[in-house]
Amino acid sequence: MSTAGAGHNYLEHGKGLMSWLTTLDHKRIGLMYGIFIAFFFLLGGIAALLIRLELFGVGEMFTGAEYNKLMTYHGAIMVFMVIVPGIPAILGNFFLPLHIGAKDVAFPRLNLLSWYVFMAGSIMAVCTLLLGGVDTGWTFYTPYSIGTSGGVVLMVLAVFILGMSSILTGLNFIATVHKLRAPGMTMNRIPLFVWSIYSTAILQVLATPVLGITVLLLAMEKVFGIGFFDPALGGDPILFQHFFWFYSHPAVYIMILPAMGIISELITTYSRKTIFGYTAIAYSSLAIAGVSFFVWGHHMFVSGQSAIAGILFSLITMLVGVPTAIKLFNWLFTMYKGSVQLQSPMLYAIGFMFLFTIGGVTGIMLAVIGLDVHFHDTYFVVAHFHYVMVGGTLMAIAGGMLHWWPKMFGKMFSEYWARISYLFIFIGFNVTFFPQFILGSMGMPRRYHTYLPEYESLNQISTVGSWLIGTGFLVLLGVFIHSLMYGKKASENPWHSKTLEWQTTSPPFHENFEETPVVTAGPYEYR
Amino acid sequence: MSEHHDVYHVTPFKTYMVVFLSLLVLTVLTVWVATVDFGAANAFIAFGIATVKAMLVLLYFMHLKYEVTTNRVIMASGFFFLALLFIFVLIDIVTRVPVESTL
Amino acid sequence: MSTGKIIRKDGHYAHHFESAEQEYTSSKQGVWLFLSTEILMFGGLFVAFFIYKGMYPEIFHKGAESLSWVYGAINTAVLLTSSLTMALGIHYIQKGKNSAALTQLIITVLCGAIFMGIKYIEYSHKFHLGLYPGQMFSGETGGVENLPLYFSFYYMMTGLHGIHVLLGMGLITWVAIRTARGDFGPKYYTPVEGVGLFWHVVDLIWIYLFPLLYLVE
Amino acid sequence: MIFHSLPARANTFMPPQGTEVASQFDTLYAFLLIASLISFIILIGGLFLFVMKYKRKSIDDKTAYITHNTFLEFLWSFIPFVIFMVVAVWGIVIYNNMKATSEDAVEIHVIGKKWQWDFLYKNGKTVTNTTDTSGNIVYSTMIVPEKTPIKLIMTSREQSDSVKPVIHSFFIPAFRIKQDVVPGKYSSLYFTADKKGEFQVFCTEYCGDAHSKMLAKVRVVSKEEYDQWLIKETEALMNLANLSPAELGKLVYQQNQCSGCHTINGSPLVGPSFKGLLGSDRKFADGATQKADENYIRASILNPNGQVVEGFQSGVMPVYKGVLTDEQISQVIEFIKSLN
Repeated sequence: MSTAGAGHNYLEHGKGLMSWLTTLDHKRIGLMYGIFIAFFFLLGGIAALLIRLELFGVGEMFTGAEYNKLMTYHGAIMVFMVIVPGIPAILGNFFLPLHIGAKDVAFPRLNLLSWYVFMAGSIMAVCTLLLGGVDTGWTFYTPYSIGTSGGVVLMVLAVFILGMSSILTGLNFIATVHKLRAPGMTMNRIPLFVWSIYSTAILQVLATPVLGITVLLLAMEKVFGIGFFDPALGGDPILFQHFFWFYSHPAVYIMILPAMGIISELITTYSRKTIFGYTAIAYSSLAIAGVSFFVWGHHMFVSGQSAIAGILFSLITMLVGVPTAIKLFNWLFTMYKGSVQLQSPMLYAIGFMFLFTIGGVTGIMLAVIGLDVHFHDTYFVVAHFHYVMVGGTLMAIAGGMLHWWPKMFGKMFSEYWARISYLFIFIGFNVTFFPQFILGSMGMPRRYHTYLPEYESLNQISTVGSWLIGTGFLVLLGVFIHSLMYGKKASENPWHSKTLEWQTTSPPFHENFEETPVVTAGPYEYR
Repeated sequence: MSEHHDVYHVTPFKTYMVVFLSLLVLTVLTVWVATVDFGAANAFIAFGIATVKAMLVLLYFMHLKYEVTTNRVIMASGFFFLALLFIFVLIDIVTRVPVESTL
Repeated sequence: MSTGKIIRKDGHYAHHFESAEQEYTSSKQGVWLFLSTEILMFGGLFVAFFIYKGMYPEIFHKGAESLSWVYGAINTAVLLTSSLTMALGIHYIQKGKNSAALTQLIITVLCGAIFMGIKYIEYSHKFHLGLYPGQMFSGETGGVENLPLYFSFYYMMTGLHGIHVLLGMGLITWVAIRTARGDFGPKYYTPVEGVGLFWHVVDLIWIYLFPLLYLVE
Repeated sequence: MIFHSLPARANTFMPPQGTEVASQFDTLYAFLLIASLISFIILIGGLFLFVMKYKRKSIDDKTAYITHNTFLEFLWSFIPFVIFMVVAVWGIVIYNNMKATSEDAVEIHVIGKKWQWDFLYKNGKTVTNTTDTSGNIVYSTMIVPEKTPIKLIMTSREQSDSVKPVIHSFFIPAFRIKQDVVPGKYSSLYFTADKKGEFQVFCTEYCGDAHSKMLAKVRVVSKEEYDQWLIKETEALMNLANLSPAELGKLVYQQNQCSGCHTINGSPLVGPSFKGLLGSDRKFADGATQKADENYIRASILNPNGQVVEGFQSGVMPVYKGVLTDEQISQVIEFIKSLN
């Protein structure tokens, strides 16, 4: 369908560094995010491996203070700089306009500004290492974060700036979905990935400002001692937790919703079958986004929050489980009577469903207030959120990157090594984090750098598992680099998928489509 | 795709002046109300008048009255989630049972 | 960068939009989204204000006594006028009378300056009495425990609002310069309207700040 | 068979059940484990089944065009909803049992401070970390009568105001209960220990460098044993009241690791001996000399590395400013005086 020569795609549209640093093309901005988010993921991953090394035995490789800095940077980098911006900034930026048949996002210059704001925030956050390093945990709970030194103010302002970038991206995506859909593409014909990015954008716009004010108040608390969250000056540290989690629970849905969007795309493509229950999945994304603002108190069952508020939050949290169950079963029934091909992206999608189910059911256990009193702040919680974050979002990022790699770079990747990376990651993940459920039920608390001898054997298994995950992600990195250098030329639609991005060349034109496509039917028309 | 009624809406000069004067009157009213002691209701009355003034600014000065519903929903959701945060934090603080030391 | 140089006055639009109208409505929606984030950010402060006012009413009564509501009332009137002149500014541009619009915009910026001037007087008066926020408080607490918490709220809320007034003044000056240069016309005035909406929200926040902080009897 | 063996096996990994609430907890946990296993088998079993059954044979396989099935979708949204609500309400019942207290509960005060737990009893007895002879820490142990409702009244407080108190969290895995200990306010925790034994206590809210060493123990003893212990402690406190300052100083000397470095028989160890210290002339490393009067000893305790006597290493003795109260320091001086 596309006739133009190869010299016209977005990679060759401009030459030299300046053409990248001043690009307004959503695809290039997506790649620029990708490079740095991958680098920060590497940084966070190294911190994770060091943490697991420390926890290999009862002995102390790092002092308490050093371990606390490691655990803080692992948390802060992974949350604020990898997994919250991750899918929306890379795959969302790249494929949202392509999926709805638009030439670019609604505000291209704002999109570039978001990237620069993201880079400023990330560099500031990493520079706090020079000021002695932050040791407050990624949650910055007061009054500990007020008393400690080591660049907390700089880190907190970095989080504010990263929040600005998140708001601007969310704002951009909402306007794009509302205003730039191709003719004929009504709201119930947009792909489910766009629905998930849209719900995520709503969360980004409505939740991040409260984090902004909270983090600003914490900075003022440390600099001028304003006393909002400092019990010595009449403040209430539990109010900080309310404000913090009012953002941070929607933030965990900012992390998982785009991943669910990718899984919908993968399962339909590799089962060659239309999605089962399009409306149910689309509206469950919105439902999760909506309910996520009512549930933050389940992080504070034992923090001094009143019993009645705790019970209320526990009941409402159960509502979030329902749309998640709908999605999982709808994906399952998408495969029914399909033609399933276990391509590596599909392996990651199946890995997602496997691990996210475990993450989901353990989430229900933690939502029950009676159980959370025991499990709170133990390794049960650590295992739960790693199952949904690494098992969920990171598996989806890996699957999504592999699925869209031929479209992004016009080059195929080695299927064999991609499957090897999957095996390492999937097995390594279970070996690392399943024992932590048991450690948690045995009562081992979080953020401990030494522990009682009875926890040693399970921790050793967990550390070995972390090496497997590390290898798996390095193999995946190798697959991508090898593909860039030696990958075979990819066709327009190697996976025979039906969504719009596969109708244009790979890599796509600078302006995405030869002429704006007219949409006459739904996104997954595998008849 | 977008409705073609008055996208580029121009509000007449007179409407602006009427709205402006009523805003000033309401400000004077707020100040006067503060001097009269209605007890606890003072705070709510002050907040009520401020909301009326805010609605005036929103509807007329910011043309929300002539806007598409999407923009109205966007603005309303800002206030809605704010109220949500306030209500749930209030539920927690009001139902806390203080514990006293008996030493 | 790429779209700057085209003269937008006669209804030309950016390449990735279908029509000037679509670009206008998209930009409007973008501004409204940003405004709701501003509401949410300031709202966080207001929620903390109401929570602590409920917990420590005596602190807020004692603290409010040190504020003169006269300054507050004048500032409210000033900001309301600036909102009017901002709206009129857009009104005139829609009618194509750029010079009238320019004067309105300049009045708006002046009102903003007056507002900041009055704030400066209030702040220096308080600093003179030692009424600093939180730990730095060195005034007399008049027997009310944790009184500095009130001033933490006062400085946080009016300070953040003041920063937004300065931001608004900067934006309006930039838009005034472009109006003077003749960039806008009845068919293209999106930046003016966007900045105007931002300014109205800044005024909106002061409308709530004034009674809550100043008029607590 | 499954329904009995699984909870039993699952419970083997759980800490011992120290209270009635703990066994209720384990029942609900076992139920949820089984429910999760079943839903996991349905979902992932179905997944493997479909993957095997509908393996792609050729690229242009004909696949069924099924868009949705309202009944099925209702099924797997309503059934999970019902299970979640049942489990939530069941959890709330257990939560209320955890919060249940009674008027005649034994009240014990718990003070969380940067990196240890102190327990204060009604009769004024304070249990805190001590160091045994070989110098490693013996964690404070809260003695508690069995089968009696206990109410812990907890706060986070630091001894000296130069250290900023932070949030800790008192967690007894064997009783399945936990409660944050917040500075500036009191929080409470209730339990009734069923069986005797010693149970581990953790701090589970991140509180700094030695967060992982902020441990304690709860020892559940029979009622009689508890009463005797309480009487013995009250008497000790009584005669402690009429102990002379020198004897009190001896107790401070033993409980704060002074004995580890300073002997009382005249022969120096890591630090100079206390015997004959008061009134002697001290020659410092930099050649200056000073008579060891009371102010010298007080200064050396508060800031030991200010002036170090010749032949001894500086930087070894910990700073006691903020650890010992002034009263304790004057008791130690009395004790040193009594050695001459």
